[in-house]
Amino acid sequence: MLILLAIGYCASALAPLLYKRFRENFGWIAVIFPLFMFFGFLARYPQIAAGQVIRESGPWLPSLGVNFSFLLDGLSLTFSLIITLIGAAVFLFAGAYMKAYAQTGRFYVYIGIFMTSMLGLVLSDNMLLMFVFWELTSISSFLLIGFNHHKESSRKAALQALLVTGGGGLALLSGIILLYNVTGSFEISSFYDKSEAIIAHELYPAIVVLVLVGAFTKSAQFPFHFWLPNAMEAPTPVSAYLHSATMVKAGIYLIARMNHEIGGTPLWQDTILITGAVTMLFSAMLAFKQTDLKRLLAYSTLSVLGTLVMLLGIGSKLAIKAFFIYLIAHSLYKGALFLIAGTLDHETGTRDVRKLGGLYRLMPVTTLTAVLASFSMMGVIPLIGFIGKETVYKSILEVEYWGTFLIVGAVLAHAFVVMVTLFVGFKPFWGKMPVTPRPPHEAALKMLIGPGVLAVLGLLFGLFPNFFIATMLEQSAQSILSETLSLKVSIWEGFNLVLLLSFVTLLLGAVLYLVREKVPGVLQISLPAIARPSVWYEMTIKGMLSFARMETRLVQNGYLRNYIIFFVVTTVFLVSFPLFRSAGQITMVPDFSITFYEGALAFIILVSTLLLVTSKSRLKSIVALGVLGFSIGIIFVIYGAPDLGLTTFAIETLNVVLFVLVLYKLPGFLKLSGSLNRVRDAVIALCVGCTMTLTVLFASSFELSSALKRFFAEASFPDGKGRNVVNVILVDFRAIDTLGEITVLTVAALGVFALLKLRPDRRK
Amino acid sequence: MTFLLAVIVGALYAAGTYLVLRRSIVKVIFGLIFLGHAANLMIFTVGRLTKGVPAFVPEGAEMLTEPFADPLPQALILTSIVIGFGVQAFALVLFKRAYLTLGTEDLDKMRSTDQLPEERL
Amino acid sequence: MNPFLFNILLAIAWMLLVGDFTAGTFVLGMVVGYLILWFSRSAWKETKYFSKIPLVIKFVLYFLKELLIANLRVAFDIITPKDYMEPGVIAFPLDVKTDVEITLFANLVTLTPGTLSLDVSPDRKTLYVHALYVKDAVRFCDELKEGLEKRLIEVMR
Amino acid sequence: MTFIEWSVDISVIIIGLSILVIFLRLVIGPSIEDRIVSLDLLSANAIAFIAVYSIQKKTTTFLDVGIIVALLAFLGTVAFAYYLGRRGRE
Amino acid sequence: MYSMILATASRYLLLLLLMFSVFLLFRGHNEPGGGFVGGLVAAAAYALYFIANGIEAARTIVRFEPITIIAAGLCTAIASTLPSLVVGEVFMKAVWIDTGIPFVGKVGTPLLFDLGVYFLVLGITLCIIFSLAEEDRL
Amino acid sequence: MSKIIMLPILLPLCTALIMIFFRRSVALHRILNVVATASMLGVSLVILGSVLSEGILSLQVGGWEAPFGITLVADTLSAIMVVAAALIGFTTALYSLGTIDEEREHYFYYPLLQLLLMGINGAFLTGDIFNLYVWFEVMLISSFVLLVLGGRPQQLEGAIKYVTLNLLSSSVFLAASGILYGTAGTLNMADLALRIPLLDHRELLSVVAVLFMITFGVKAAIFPLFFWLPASYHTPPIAVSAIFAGLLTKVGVYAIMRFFTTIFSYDGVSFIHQVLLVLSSFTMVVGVLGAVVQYDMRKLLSFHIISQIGYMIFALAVQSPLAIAGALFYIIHNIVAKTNLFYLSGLIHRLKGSWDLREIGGIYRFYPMLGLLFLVPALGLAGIPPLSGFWAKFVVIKAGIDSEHHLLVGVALGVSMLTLFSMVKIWNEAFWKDDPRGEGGVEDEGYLRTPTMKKAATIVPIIMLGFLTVVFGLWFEPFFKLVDRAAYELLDARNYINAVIGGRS
Amino acid sequence: MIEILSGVFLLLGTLFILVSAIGILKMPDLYTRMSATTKASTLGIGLVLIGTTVYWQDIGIAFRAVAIIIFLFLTAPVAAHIIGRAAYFGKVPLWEKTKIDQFKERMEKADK
Ligand code: NA
Ligand code: NA
Repeated sequence: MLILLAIGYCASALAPLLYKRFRENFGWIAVIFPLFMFFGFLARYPQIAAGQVIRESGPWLPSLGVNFSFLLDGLSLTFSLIITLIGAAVFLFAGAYMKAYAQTGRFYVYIGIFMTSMLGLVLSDNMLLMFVFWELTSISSFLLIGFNHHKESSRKAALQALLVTGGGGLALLSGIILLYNVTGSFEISSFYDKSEAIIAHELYPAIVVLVLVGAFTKSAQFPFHFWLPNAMEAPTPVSAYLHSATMVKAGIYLIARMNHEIGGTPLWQDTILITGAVTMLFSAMLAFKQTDLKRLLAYSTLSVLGTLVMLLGIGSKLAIKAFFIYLIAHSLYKGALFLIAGTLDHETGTRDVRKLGGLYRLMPVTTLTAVLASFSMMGVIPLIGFIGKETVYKSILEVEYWGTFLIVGAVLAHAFVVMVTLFVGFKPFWGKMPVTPRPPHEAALKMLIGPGVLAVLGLLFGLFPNFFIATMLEQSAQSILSETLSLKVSIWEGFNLVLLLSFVTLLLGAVLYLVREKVPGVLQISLPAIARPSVWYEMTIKGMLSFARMETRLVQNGYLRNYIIFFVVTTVFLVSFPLFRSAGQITMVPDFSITFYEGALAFIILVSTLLLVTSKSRLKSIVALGVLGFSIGIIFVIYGAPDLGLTTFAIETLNVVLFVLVLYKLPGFLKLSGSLNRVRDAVIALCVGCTMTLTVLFASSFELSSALKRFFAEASFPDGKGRNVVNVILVDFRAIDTLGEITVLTVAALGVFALLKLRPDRRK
Repeated sequence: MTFLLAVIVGALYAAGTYLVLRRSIVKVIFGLIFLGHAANLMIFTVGRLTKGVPAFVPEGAEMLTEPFADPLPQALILTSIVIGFGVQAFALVLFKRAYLTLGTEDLDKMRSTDQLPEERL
Repeated sequence: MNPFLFNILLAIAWMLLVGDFTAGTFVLGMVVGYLILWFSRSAWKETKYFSKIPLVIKFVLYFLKELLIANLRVAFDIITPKDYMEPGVIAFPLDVKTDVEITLFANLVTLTPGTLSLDVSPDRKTLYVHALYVKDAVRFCDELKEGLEKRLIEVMR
Repeated sequence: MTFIEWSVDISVIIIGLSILVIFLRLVIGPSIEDRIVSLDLLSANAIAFIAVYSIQKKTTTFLDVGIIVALLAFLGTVAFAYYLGRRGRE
Repeated sequence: MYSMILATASRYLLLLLLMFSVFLLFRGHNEPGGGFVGGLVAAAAYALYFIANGIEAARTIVRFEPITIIAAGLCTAIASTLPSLVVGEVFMKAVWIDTGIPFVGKVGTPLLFDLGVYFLVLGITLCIIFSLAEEDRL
Repeated sequence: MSKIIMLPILLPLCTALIMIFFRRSVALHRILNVVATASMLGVSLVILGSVLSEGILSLQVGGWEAPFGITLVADTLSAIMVVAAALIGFTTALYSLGTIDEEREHYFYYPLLQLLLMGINGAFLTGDIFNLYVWFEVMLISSFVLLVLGGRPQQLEGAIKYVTLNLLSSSVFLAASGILYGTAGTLNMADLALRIPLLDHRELLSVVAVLFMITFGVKAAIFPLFFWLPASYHTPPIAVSAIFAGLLTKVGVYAIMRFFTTIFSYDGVSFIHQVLLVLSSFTMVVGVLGAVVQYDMRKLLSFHIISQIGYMIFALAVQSPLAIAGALFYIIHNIVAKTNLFYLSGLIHRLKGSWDLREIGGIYRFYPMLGLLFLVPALGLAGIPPLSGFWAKFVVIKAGIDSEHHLLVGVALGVSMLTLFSMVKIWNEAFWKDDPRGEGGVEDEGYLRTPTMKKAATIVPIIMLGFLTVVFGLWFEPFFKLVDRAAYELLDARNYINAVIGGRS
Repeated sequence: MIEILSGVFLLLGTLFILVSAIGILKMPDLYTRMSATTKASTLGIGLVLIGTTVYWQDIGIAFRAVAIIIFLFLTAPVAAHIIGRAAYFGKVPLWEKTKIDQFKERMEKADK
């Protein structure tokens, strides 16, 4: 499977080259790849259906427990088949749809990478490996949403999707790491037996929350749903593929996959149930206001995603069954409808439902496909969507306590979905035909095959549910619940409450449609900003940016003094901790014996320091500096360091020369700082001084036994051939110090040279 | 004298700190020089003081006998003095060029490289 | 001055510095001296070599005497509270001609307490001297001319 | 205490006193030239101090420092004068 | 600000100072001094000459580009580390040869190193001073 | 074999020397620079190889045994860092060929680059604290000069802050090493590692440790000591910014790593780890917040350096073997990715004539490969798998979670979101957005006219580093083993001490 | 005996140094201070160095002392001259009791 994925990535990388060759016919070439994979997976079907699980593993980062482990069971096979099948439809469709775009080659690269990564995601048996693919799908989604990158809205939507899913990804990553810490492994299959241990662990709640945040962001559950409608900025094939059929189901896949391992607790089930239900209802209601074909579909997708999550939250056998049928049904009809929406957009130049109508005469095949897919979506017998909805209702009715609420919500949500379907699947084709930006005509074959196949499959699945779904269902449920699920799927179960609910749903949907069409101004009703998570997102970003701006302006304010104050205060503050902690332990007996000339020297140093600090004349300062330097030189001489004395004198003198050469160009001192600042600086300076004085006193308060001192004294003459120990240290014992030091001098000289000679005002 | 030197070191540090906090670039240079002196003197003091006995092996002797001034801090200070000389020379010229090029000696007016784009008009 | 002689002088100076009077030191001194001379030869214009050693000694002794006297005089003035000074800036007409002579003269004047050479006029004919005790400008000039300058010219020519 | 020790001690004190006195002039100025002259004189006194100190500590190694001080103090003074000259010209 | 007295004196002092700098260099291994101080004093000599006679005169008398002197010094210093490698010893291990010549005595790579330092310090100081002095003229 | 470890110091020095001698021949400089950095890369790989096969290498310079002479030591950490330095040196050498103007080349650009590398290598290899100070100074002064080379007003202004704050930190370094000698009586790192646990005067050692933390903190640009970095890093030519961004701060991090594992690892300095933890979170946050509001690409990237230093420091402060390994890999990854991003921003500037993201755009449309080349380091930096940054982030986060620093992990994750945000900002503005000045632009032609060789010299380093980012990501195992080994060496100083001092201890 | 001689030289020298120090404090203007004191201290240092030489009785020390004296005698007057000149041109005021200033007269004449 690793090889398969590698081929996938390579093939994606080759897309632009091939595209250049084939141009018009590239769609036909491109479809080979997903179809090949589809049939490849299909070939495994008997094996999986027989209850086998295919596992492959190879090392990647054994030290960290990350392996190329893949797992093909019912669940992953179902997803793989959906991914590759819809992939094939989309690839073909895009061949025609993307003709008008400039960068179709790149489009295929991204979408190829996406498909491969999505496959990797559902096939991974290693959590971290899965996470890698997870992030890759986010990135390819980002690149695809922003495909129309000249539009600011596209760029914004891409960023939004990336941030929301990326943020969730980080939560997921943390969850994965916690899971590792609990189980000692990243291998999903190894969690299987550790379920109880995980649930009992104190980190369990954190794991659940983190994993679910990851899943919810990816699958656009409330309150993270807002990125998905905005993602409709992407070209329609992308919306059909990533943002309806596959990628958004990754989160659901994750929940399903982890259901046995970390699920089953009230925390897990209730969180999923409530989030799913809220998403289902809330986003369906939001669809009411939409006029854009794709946004209408997007909100209905959200609702369906919510339903799917809710079903997992119910977690009963029936719910899992409903989950599966609904998942497949949705992938088929929504993929088809999205592509049809794309066709309409492509042929008429608009996606506004208010401007579409009466197209059935010009686009008969499209109309037929649309009707078929729409019936499935509305849940009309005998399509798969009908079975899906029936099972959903049935499973909800089983729920205790919450059941009534949930069923009302579900019916309401589905009514909105029906309304959406009426707008997308019927309104454009019937009725009056308004003038559209482009004169419409029937779509190209490439654009018809994909949706057509999906729609027809929806019908076939509905007619022969057991042939297509049942076995798969059992194996998949095995993966989710680890129980066998022998429930027959049947299309007709007689007149019962569920059927009644279905009728109610359809009726309500029609009412909603009519209300929107006939009641003027109903579209103007809007939610308060505070109730819209997308506004939260905007506010977070804006707030973050203005906080960042304020903070940066405050901290990186350009005043060198403030930087230095930060530096100095931090130093003093941190140093004073150990210093004062040690205050009790100091047994300091400083040498207070001070001779007259030492006192005089100290006096001179202190006074000239004061002179320099208060000086208003530059030359006076230099004189004071000279006195200071010479005094320090004398101190060196007094305390047995004639070499230091020599060097100090020489350098002080040359410093004076340099100062003199530089200084007459510099301005006289101006009194720039205010007196308050000066007081503050003086206080800081005094703190520094006191700290350093204390440190020196403390550090010199005890005997120092240095083996180095003894060694140098002994080795200097016999081994170093010199009586001046300091010099021997400099040119022999520690000669490499000196080597570095002369390098510093060299560079300094080169620097001065370059500074003075290479100047912009002297450029030719 | 250790006490006195400790006070001197503290005073030099204080003066150096005070000076580098000025707005005039010339004063900042002085401050840096002060801090250099302070650090050197600090190493010297902390390396323990020995009065009047430099580390020279006397004629005729093979090695030094205690007491003698520890030569290692001296070598370190020497290195740091010389490095300091080079670096200070460079800094001095840099500050001069900055003053001449930017036309101000007021550090508070040298903020353009830090400012956020909105502020710079 | 003959460069060779100067080289020897430098070598001797080297021995003085080293404090070691052996042939080896001398040779090394010659080498060092030669290198230094070679290194700076363009600064070195040919000048006359002086050979009047007795005169030099006499001159040095004279100068030391003057130095001591002047020192004591100024010292007295400093220690006592009363000021005896009558300072002034005098234009002294120079008889010495060459750079070296003028420099030497001016320096000796400065070395003598109570007098300070301020500047040499651009035409090199006048030395401006600040002096502590100027009762009379003309007499001051004469004393200096007859004393220090005359002896210096003797030595130098 | 021998005479030489006594005289060395006295000398050190006298030199120290002188240095303080000269330093006083350096502090009060008033002209920058006054300060420069004081600095020059201070370094000269430093030489004397080093010489006496070498007797006190019975080490000869310090005298080389004296030579350096003598030579370099001069350079310093000349540099200051150079500055004053340029300042006048600018 | 040309002073004839200073100019004349500086020529003599130049020689004396250079002499003294070499003295410091050679005595450095046994007495106070060494390459650094030596180089600094030599540089001081030229600095004095420059102040007294102007930058052109000083450039003439130095004869070499300061940067060449730097390079030469650095080269010498690095060269002094090479014998250790030739002999097959550790990097920068001192190699000594007893010349037998009085006063010169033992010659070793540390002395060569010191010589390199001397030239380097000289070159660097000159480079800085000359660049600064030439700045306003250009 | 251990003799080879002086070459990373000697080689650049000799190269610089030759360049200074023949300073008028710029062509020679260019060739030498590339050849020298390439051979340095070779040498450093050999060193790494021998460290891996023979264990820690140490060299007593001048033949004076430790702790009396100065030791050069190459343990795994040092060897890795030297390789990284050589790599960045080499790529920058190439990149400079394409981007540096001839005037700068005439004024010692290449020798300065060599000496900068010499300082960096010296800092990585030395086993002596004062010697480390010296190499820091070599590195610093070279960086000063490279920073101001060209003398433009912005450069000078930035340099004033850079120079002043770094000199202050040097002064602290000096004082700290002085006190350390005054306390412990030795400067050799191995000797210190041996003695410090036995010493009295613990509090004094803590003072020393704080001072070292401060000085290295300035070099590493941690909060609140980083201000010099955003003030200056964007002012020099981009090749210089790139090598600074890649290497300089990492030397500081290296030093912190070395100090607070090998040398100061007794419990008396545990409060420093606490301090570092707190500071690291501020560093991460303040850095990234600074970045998100910038529009100048170089400034944006500069602030990111700080933020990522925060990550490294965080990992260091956690101190577990995994954390140290993570920090180390983070350093390596960051060196590669960050340098590459600077190269890329330089290329973008070449193409579009501006650093300001608001003024440019449309690159993606015409240069898709450039887009790809940008995405690799940018997404790598943001920690997107399977690029290098992901593993770096993953290991650090994992170490943080393992040691139960949950709050800090949260901060780190939030910061990584903002990193992604700002990387996408560059992408959106420079690549996706249309050029606000219309199609093409004058600058494009300017770029098109540059000779192919120069273009190649600009692109090749970008490809090389991008390739590495991918390789680190896809083939992380050997690199993880490497940093893991380094981490274990660091946390158990016995090997280090043995290699330096030998049996005498 | 030698030690006593040396001590005398030292004391004498330091006395001169003290005098010059007092001089520089006491004298009324820069020029009088300079002409009065710089040399006084030269002599003082000379004496101290002679004292030192006498004490050590070592040829090396002697010549070093001589070297210092020579250097001082060479440099001190030049230094004084150069400062005095700078001061004069820099308009450092003369003491009000200064009787004559021929320099100024000449310069004014030249200006006309
Ligand atoms: Na200094
Ligand atoms: Na020395």
